[in-house]
Amino acid sequence: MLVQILILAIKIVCVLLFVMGMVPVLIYIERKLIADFQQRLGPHRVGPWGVLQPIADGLKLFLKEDIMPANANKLVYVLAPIASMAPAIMMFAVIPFGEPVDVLGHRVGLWLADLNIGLLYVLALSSLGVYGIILGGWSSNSKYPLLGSMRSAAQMVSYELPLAVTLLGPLLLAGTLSMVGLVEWQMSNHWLVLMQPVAFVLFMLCAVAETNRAPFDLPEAESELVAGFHTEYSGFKFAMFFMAEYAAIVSICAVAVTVFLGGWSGPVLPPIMWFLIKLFALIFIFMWLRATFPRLRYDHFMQLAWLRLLPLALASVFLTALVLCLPVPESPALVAAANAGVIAAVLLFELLMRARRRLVQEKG
Amino acid sequence: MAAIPTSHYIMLSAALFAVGVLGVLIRRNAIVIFLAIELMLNAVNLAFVAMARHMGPVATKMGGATGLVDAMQGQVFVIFVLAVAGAEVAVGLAIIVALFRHKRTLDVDEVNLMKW
Amino acid sequence: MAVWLFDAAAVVLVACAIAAIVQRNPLYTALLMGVVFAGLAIPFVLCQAELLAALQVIVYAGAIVVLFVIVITMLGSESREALEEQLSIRPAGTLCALVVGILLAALLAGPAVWVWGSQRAESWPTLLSRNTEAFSAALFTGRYIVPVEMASLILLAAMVAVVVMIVRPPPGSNEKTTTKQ
Amino acid sequence: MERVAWLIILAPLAGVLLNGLLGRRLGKRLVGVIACSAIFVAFIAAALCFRHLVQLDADERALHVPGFVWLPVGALQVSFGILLDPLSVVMALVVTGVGLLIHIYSIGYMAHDENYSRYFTWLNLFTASMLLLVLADSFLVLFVGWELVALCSYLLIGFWFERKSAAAAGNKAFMVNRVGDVGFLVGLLLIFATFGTFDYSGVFASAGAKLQVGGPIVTAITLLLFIGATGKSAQIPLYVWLPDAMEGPTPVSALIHAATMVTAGVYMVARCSILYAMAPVSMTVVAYVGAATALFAASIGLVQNDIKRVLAYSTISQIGYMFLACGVGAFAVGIFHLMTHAFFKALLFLCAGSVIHSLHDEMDIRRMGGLRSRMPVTYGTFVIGSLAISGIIPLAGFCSKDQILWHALADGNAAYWAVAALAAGMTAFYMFRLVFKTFWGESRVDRDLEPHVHESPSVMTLPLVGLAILSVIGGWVSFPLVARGDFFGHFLDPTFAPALAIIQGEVAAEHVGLAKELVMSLIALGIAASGIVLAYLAYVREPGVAAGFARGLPRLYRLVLDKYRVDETYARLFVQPGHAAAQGLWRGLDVSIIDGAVNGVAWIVGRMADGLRLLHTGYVRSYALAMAMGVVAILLYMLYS
Repeated sequence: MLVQILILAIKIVCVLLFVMGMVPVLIYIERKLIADFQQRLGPHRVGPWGVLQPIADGLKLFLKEDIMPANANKLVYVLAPIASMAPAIMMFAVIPFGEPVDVLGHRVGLWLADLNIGLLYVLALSSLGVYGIILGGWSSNSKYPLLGSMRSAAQMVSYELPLAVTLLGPLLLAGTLSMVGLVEWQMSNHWLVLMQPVAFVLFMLCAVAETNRAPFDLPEAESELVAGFHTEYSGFKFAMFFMAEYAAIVSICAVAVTVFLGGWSGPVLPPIMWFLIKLFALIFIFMWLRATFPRLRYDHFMQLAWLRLLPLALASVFLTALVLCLPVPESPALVAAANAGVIAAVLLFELLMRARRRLVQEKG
Repeated sequence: MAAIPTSHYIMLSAALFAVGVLGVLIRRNAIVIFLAIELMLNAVNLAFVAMARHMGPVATKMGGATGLVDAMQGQVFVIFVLAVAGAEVAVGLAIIVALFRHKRTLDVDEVNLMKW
Repeated sequence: MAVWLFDAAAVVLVACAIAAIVQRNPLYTALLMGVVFAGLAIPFVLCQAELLAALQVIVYAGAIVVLFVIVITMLGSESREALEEQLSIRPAGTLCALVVGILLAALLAGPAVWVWGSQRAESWPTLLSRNTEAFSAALFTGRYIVPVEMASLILLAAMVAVVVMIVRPPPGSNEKTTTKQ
Repeated sequence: MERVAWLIILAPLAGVLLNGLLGRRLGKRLVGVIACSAIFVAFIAAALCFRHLVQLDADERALHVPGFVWLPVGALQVSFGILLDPLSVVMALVVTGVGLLIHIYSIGYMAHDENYSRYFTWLNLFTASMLLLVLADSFLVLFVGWELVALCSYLLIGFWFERKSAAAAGNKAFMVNRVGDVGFLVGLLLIFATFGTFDYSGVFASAGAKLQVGGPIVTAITLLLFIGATGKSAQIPLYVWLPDAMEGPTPVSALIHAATMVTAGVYMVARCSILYAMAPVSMTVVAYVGAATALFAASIGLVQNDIKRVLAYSTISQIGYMFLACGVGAFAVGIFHLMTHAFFKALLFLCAGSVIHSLHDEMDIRRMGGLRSRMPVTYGTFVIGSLAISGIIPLAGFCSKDQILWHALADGNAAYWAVAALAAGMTAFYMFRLVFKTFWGESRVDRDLEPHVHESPSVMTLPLVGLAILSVIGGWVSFPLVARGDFFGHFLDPTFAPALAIIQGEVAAEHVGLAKELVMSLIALGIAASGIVLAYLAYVREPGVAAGFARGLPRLYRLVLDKYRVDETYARLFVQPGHAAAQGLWRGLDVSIIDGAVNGVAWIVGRMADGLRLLHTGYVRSYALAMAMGVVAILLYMLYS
């Protein structure tokens, strides 16, 4: 009993350290990457190759004066960053980092908890993420933050749906909600990304939107509303928002790895290594997107959610279910084919729409 | 884990429900009233789940799929409550917004068009 | 142990609820209610309704209260004083309401004390131990199909209604409509 | 086999759906094709069923195609199925076959009508409902078909409802049928009360056990059913609607008279042959009514001047023949005559239609004549039809009518024979009166119409030819006087064997030799021929004679010309009193008491509302409080009681 609690405590500490430690690493990587994309040098003064840059930034933020807007709503203003930080971190409770190992006679799974509704837990938390932003924007009682928070509220609630729907396909196939169960299923079968390509792509898109990352970073679109919901924030609170964003990225990518990329499964290397490799690969994609795409216009952005992603996700789920209903033993090829069908159909539809629009224009 | 007496659930549910009623009765702000109603719904949900737990095992004793369904009845109803609550909130809030735009107030006492 | 946990949670929840309905600022009310709704997941988990617990958080805390918060902030941005209600309690009405509320609580909780007071409901048999499967089995095999469809229809109708009600003549307020769904 | 049988009914219905729902968009050509092909499919299906039945042995020539349980009401389980036995299949063949030709003909006849799709929709529905009536396996389903037929006849007779007379005629047909249906319905209920089921199988099987021959119940049942039959098949006293039905488009008249509607009564009687056989009284009634109608209608037909009305009265009298046949126990012969009559009556009507078509809706034979050369095909086929209906050997009419006469005599009642023969003579006379006045002599057509007179298009003439051929050879399936020539009768035997058994049981039909039969048929032929000759003399050789006759006996002539003033009598006896009564009820009962009560209630509610309204403070929370108090009250009640 005591040992159990001890192990649990250790685990918690490790996970927290991991999340906290990821943030500066990510900041550094991102800045370097963006620099490379833009053929700059990026940070290179502080420490060797500028490795210590994020530390310096952090110190700067912590030491800065913590400004509180005059007629802000104090309580909420303080609450907001915490509210946005908490879910991102809590999400790691169900992420399995590796397969169970033996520690002094106890079999220990490398995860905090294996809820049999792990996936729903993830969704629940990601749906709570929106609070921090709304409250932050509202409490600072200023124009741009409010607009930014409204936007992001709409955005997150909108992208919540396709995000959840895309998770249904894997769910149908694996038949379990538990994260560990998902990974084990994928180890005994195939990685779900093979059978649910569409779902995976959609999931990543929604993830980008959920984390307010470029090109979907409308809540903090500098060009339009200064810095969005955290315009008024500074110092430590701002740092928390900042960390929350990165923590969210890590957690959502971890979920993607677990659900679609077979979690820790992989040859040769130790499981945890595989997990990290996949995790960083996905994070790299995030940064790549940011470096590549311009920001969307707001209405296009909403249309993308409601008129493109959601129907697509639904179609993919529907086809998956259809294939499962077929009397044949479901084969990855078949399911994948079904999904490919979705893509084909959508592309066809798009082309048709284009053609029609052109026709209309020609008509005048 | 040691099962909790159903009475606890029922009492909690009752208390929350009463609070919700109070909220509806003493507040004038439409939004708050609406939230109080949601609270009542939740109290009912809690009672549903508790009773499902209370009755469920007995039902499953009868065994079979029907037994299973009976056992889950309580929880299934919660789903419906959730669904309807979702719809209700969407419409209700829309009404409130429309009302606010129309009258610039959320005070339900000023919305008395039904007065004889 | 579980009982203690439950009772603690119960006390907190009721406290939050009461706090919520005596708030002047509707935003606080909404947030406190959000806490209550999310907190209700604890009792749900304690009686092995994990699925419902998750849904409770997703739907209520994650969607409904968010809607409330959005609306409040939105209206607040339009005119903050209209939002705040000065609690001019009309003594008679309030007294009446209090009496009714307390009576209600007593009447509802009373039976619990003497009917189910001592007896402990045994936990689920193995069949139901895997809550999600059992739940979906109950929901989608036969008896509840039609109600489910009905519910979906209701939601659809609500969606349409909201869009119709909210979209303003100049269709600039796109996000409100989309959000409400 | 089962599926095919269902096709018989479903194909026309499909046509109804197609034309009814999107007829307007399809365009005339397509609509016509759809309607005709629907009937064609039904016809093919019926033919297949027929072939199937023929191959079976006599004793198992009754397939029951179970459908679905239609009305499960407690103990009562009304199933909806098809009964395939010789009778129903023959009827189905006649309906679909003749119906098909009429459909094709309609394409040409209605070509210029703007409500083309509506017309064909109802035509299909008409056929479908008749098929339902014929193929039904229980009285209730039969009744459904029965009512549907009445409805369609109403719709089609009043097809040109913008013409007041047409609308009136439609109403008349509908209401007169209602009168008959009352009897029919009561009969059905009586059957149900007696047998506890509506299924033929149940009823007929247990008929012998549950009823005794000649008993009051069976007599009542059969008579009540027969009332319905008189309504549907236009017999005395309910024949009055049929002549007016001429307001409808001519092909519709052809359909009503030949295939679909008026034959329903005969079919129903034949279907219930067992019950009738058990009720000698009813048989006698049927025979009497049949004979009387035959003579009566024929006599009216003698003097009418509207070509279609003459045909209408001839139909009435021919149906009379059929009932006479059934009345004397020769059900097979009755059905046989039904079939042959379907052929030549459809032919005659379509010919008349073609004449009317080319004369631009001219129906009065006094303004026709000399069309022989103008429309040869129509003329030729019309003559064939007339010969057939007059019963000239060897045409179809002869085969059936001669057998009817013979059985009438064989039944031992010479009066039947005399009446029938006389009617036959009259038939021959007025038919050829039509021929001569329409096609012979010099033209009396209006000058301005004169140049437009033309032969009809082939889409109309081809059906005429087809029907003409049928009217010639159609009867040979059961040629009288020829030993073992009665294929038709043998085919129908299994259906009527039980009934015949009962009849033979009571009256020992004295057997008469072939010689006597031969003599009798010769006499009948003579009468028919003399009718024709008379017509020739009166309208070709000495055109004055007829007119002089009319002038000689003005009163009688007027009386007959006015159809014995039956309509007027009915009007005075039933219609006016009914109208008066309705007026009284409306003024007295409806306005003062019923409306008064309703308005009073409304008024009281209004006053009360005025009072209660004050409870609405408009404060939502007060309502909520009231609700909460209610909840408390309920809880208190639930806990402390």
